[in-house]
Amino acid sequence: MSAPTVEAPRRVLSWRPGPVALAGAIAVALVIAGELVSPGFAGYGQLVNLMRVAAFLGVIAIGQTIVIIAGGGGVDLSVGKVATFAAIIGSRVMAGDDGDLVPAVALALAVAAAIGLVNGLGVTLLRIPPFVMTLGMIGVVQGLILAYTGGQASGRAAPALTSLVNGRLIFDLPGLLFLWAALGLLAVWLLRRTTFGWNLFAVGANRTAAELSGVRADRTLIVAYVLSATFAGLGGILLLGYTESVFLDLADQYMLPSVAAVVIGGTMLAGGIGGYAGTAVGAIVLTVLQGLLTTLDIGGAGRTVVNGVVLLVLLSLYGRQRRLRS
Amino acid sequence: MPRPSRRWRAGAAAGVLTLILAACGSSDGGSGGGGGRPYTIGLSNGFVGSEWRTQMVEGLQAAFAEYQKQGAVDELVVESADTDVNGQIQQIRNLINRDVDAIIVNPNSETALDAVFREAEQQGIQVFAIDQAVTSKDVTNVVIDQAEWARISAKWLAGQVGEGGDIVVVNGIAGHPANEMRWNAAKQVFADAKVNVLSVADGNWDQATGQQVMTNLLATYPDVDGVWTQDGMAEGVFRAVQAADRLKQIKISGEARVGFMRLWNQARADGFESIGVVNPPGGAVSALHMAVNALDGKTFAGGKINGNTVTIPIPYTVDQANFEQHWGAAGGESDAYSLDGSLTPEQAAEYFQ
Amino acid sequence: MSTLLEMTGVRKRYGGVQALDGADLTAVGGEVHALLGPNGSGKSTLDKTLAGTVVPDSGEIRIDGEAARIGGPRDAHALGVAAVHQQLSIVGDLTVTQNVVLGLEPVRRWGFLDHRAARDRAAAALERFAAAFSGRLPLDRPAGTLGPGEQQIVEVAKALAREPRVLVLDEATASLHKEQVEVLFEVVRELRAAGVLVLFTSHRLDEVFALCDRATVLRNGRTVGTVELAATGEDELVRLMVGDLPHPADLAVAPPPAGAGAAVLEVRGLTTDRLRDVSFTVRGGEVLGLGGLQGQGQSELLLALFGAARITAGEALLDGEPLPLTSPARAARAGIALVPGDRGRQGMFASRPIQENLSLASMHRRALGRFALRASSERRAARTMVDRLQIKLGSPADPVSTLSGGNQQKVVIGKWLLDQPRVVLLDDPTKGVDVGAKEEIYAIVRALADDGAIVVLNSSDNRELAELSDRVLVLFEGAVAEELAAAAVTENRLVSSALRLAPGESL
Amino acid sequence: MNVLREIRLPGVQLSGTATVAMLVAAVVVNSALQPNFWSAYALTSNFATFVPLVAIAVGQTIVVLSGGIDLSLGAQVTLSAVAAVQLLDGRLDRLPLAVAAALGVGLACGALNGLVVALLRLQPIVATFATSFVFSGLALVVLPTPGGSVPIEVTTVYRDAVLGVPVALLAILGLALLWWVLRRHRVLRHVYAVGGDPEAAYASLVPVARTRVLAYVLGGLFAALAALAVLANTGSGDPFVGNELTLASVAAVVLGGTALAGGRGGAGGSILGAIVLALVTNIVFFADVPTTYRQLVNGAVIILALALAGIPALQKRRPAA
Repeated sequence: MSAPTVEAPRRVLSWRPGPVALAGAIAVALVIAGELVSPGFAGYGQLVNLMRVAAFLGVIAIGQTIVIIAGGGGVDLSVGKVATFAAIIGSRVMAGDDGDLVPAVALALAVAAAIGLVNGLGVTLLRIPPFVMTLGMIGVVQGLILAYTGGQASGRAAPALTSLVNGRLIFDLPGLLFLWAALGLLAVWLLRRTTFGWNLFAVGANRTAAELSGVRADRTLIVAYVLSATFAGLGGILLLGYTESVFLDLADQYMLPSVAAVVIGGTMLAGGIGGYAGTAVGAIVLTVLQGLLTTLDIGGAGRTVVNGVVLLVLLSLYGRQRRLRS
Repeated sequence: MPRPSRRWRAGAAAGVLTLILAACGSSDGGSGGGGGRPYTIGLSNGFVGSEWRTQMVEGLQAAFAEYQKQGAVDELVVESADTDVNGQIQQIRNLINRDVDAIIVNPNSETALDAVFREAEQQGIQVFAIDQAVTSKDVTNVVIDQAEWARISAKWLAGQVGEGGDIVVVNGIAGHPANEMRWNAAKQVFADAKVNVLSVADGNWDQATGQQVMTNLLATYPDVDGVWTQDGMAEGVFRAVQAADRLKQIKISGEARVGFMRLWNQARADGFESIGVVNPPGGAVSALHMAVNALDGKTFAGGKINGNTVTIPIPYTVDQANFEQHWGAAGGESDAYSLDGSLTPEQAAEYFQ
Repeated sequence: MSTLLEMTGVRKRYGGVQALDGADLTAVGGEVHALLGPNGSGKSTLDKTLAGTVVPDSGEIRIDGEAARIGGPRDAHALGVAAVHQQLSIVGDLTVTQNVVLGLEPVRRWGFLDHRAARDRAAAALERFAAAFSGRLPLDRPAGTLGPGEQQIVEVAKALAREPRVLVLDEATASLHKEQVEVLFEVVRELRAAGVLVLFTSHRLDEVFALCDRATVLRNGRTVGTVELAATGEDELVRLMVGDLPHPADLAVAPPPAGAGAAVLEVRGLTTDRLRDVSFTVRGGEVLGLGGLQGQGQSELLLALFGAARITAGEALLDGEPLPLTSPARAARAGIALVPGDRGRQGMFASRPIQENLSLASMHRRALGRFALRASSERRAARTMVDRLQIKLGSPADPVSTLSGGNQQKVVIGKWLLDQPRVVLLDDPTKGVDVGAKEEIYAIVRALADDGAIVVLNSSDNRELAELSDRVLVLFEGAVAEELAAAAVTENRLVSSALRLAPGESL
Repeated sequence: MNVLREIRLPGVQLSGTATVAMLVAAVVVNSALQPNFWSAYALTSNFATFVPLVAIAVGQTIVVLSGGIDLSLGAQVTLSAVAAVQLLDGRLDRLPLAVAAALGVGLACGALNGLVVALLRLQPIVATFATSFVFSGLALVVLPTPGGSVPIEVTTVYRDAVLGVPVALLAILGLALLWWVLRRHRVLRHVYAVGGDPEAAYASLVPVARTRVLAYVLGGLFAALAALAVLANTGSGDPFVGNELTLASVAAVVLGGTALAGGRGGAGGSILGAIVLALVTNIVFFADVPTTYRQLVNGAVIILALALAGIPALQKRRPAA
């Protein structure tokens, strides 16, 4: 009788950087490149500023990470519009008054969550592909925005919100960064230390096996879309604190960058692999890249091309699919 | 589902459509305008993601109501949605199909609507382009002089920073015609005044982007003397400069919107100065006056029209001297409100013979 | 006759599993050569290396004495190899004709398809199997709408349309009716007469003896011998396949359970689209085996009990209480556990850590408010299972895909043990598991029953059924054909039920 | 049938009947609301507007059928259009040159996408999002500001009718014909196979990577055709002209009954889907829906159409306890 082929799993001897470390290294490299091209780019103040700009993308991409981890072609294209809508609602309800801050944020997040619920129901019960469901939702939310505002956003951020976001706390860091850190920790905790998070990874890694392990996959997916919209809404509120006043397409441009941040951070679009730490670094990478491109005086056209090429390079580092042949 | 039957259905649908079309093809085309009073006016607006546009539409509706009372017009058909050039072509075609007499259009492209404008012209419909001039000869442009608009604030800024001063620029969208027109004019002003333009970045006419871009620029060029920006982004630029605590050192060309003026008002105590050149949403109203006159059969007076472009004056400029007065009048409006101005019907009539 | 195909020292490793560990095979043209071995012995992997869908780590393949490099299906095709794998290469949305000519479509100028030639070719390929189809040849139907047997025939016809010199048939009869099998055999005999080498893999020994000339036997990825079937007895062949394991008769079979006081699972008239009126009763402490040829509804029965199949009639009662058969989640909450048959697709989360795989089914029990997990208690729970099941691993944080097949299966089982289920449904739990791990899994199953759980076990391995079961239900076409009581459960009895008797004959 | 099918995730797919029914409904409602819907001008102008979206939807269909998605198609339209218009410079005799340039640009863009997705194996959604930056940036390089002109003959012919049939409708029929021809080519057969089951296709000797590349190249080809339609429709160049067509093309593909998972569907449905999308915009206009609610109605209609497709999936679910 031959010896059993059981053996201890091979330990990986050669250390290969994980996606988070790699993305972090890229961010550092970009900062160094920026400093070389235009001195001052790597200054403390500027780094803080870049982080602050990255925070909005970072918060909106929390939800995107959750939805993408859930797999099944999961993606939420409506995050930008939902963020805009939340900011518009928040701004109108708080109307520059600290007293109305809490109800305003609560209402804005509730509306965002409701939009996420509709996305989730469409994706699970009606089996509409997430890409199209959330794409259609963009139009609906834009319509809701116009119907709600009549085309004229009103109100203003409450001073408390503005000082929370912009106010300098320790080390001259704006409050926004502490909020982002807190939300990021919340996201990491949610993904790694809750039954929801583990169910989410299970559904994303193998939906059939998840169902056969007693996971309620549909429910998990619906919650994922609700969370996605809620974090998007939160991102919109923070952006409101930053800009103080809103306008009708405030956060729209975060739609595809949020997906890119997730992918650059090493989360697979196929689902089941990834995490928020990578996304956060991905958001920083994208923001530093934008900052670098802004300071490079190469004109709008050149900037756009360089942006695309660098994105491709970043994606090819970790965003690759498996081979057909084994 | 077996494939042949699906193909059959698709083929059948296409076939039926073709048949119907062939049958109806011989009937006469849309009648278009040409009738007398009351007139039907169409508005085509291809972008709604901005309050400026909303103000434009609402202002037009209010002015239209006045004409309605006089019995000069009967219906205002509004096509206003976020769309691209192709969508705006469809908007205008829909308006043509509604038999309007004149179309007021805020065009999404300087050139790409030429063909559909010709269609309108062939149907006897008069077209007036506002906000952004178009190249088509079938259209009457009723616009402010964007170059002049840019020059006013550029000259102010050049005066503030002085010869040899260093500035950065936050522009709108590269390649956008209004952006190019404004920037080319401003660039000339700065060159003539020997002001150094250190860097030009795009803020997409978006307040948040403008704020982020300015933040990045400040990191690289912390010692600039001034920043020139276009409308829609001044608030963001201001906040970026404020966050860097350099309001006292850096001069900002502003805008005539309540949001920016509120910031300006707050900073005035610290000696902050700025300028806001009005880019009036009321251009649509001016165009409406022109349209009614034109539909009445009048023609433009000599010297009032250059080619096919009627330049309406920039209503006014908010500066340090008259700030109190304008702030007092507009301060109660929402942040997104743009200071406005339009020709009166009487002023508009003077453009005609 | 000269050697047509020679494979020597073929090795292939998937992650932690050494699927092939120096396999050899020599065969000549004009023979039907059986490739035999227990589950997980590497037969399919060897077939795939020949077809180019798996590239071996090392080893040599010679065809007509010439070294052949098979880097992909196109290379295999150029060498005259065509294969029918267990996993069909049928694209369900294409028609039968389109599938038969897929990849080698007849074209006219500039690559435009020649529909008539394609149809003719497909018709010619299927014509030989005409008797296997009910009614006309379904040339224009989407292949996905055919029954499994007909799809299988289309797959074989597709391989034949490639006019191979070497034809690989891997479990090509698994989903065929008796008549269809006869048709296929007739075609294979014609091919043999025409000098084609047919490599035939099947679990049905009667088919092997009826069709094949020689057989090469694999065990644990290694060739243990090649025999002339005409000169080999069945017992001898079985011994070659399973090795010198202790004979089941030598093993003490667990005594029938006490019964009184233990939990009772009662299934009454359970019917789905694959099950017909299945009824039985099992008690705690008892292992109920499901036997018969594979694919007769055993897996469906387990899935149905777990709420993963649509029940059209019937019910199941646990201690007199009706079980919710509507969703796996509800079934799990009611104390039922399923170790599914297809570990990779249904049982585990290959990319996720071992820790999560183990925790998943039971973590809500340990979580605060069923929500917040404590790392320490999850780690402790996983540790318990790792120790109890002797799972050999590096770190619980490694992806489960780094484990060997047997340890992966232990993780899948351990996931449920942590949930302390009252009913454990096991679907072929030792498929693709090496011998040592197999014994360990047997011990786990026995321990479960000893602790009073109800165990329902489906296995494609009759020795396993004989060794573990107190009773065996032999299923045929979704219905219970025979119930073998404890005393009658021997491998021989099972083999005669499942292997020797042709489908359709009464037992 | 595998029992587990029921708990696997099927891709929603509208049936051909549903698409045709939507088209009929849209036409009926539109002609009821728009008195002169059937007039020659309305028909020609409507069809003239449809062509660009129809063309890009056909291209998107091919990419989706192969199991991918191309978010850069709109940018490809823009780049092809500006390249062609720069060469045209208002001169009719340069038309063949410009058409060749547009097609060349489209094919090159498609080839780049194919390379990135099939050979580098990047995930199509983000990879084509990245290449869209490259293409739209290049468009700005080619044509920094709107300009260039298309010979008046081209725009006139485009909005003319031959024997009462609008030229634009003929263009749509031409696109349908082109699709019909492609369907009869080996490459499209392989596209279906690769999108339906890449592993089975690979085992069946289909050159999977090459087929994927070709699918993107064909997508680029149709983007170039869309660019030509845009030029004929607009009469000039604009460096932003095609960008918003991308997402609409995906919606048209799904409305047309092609599964986003790949392998199932066809461009015939997408053509109808594109027309339905455009007609919905018209309906909302002629129904006098207040401006502020139009986009809401528009988005809701699309989601409702997809939801209707999903209702069979809802019914097929296991009955509740």
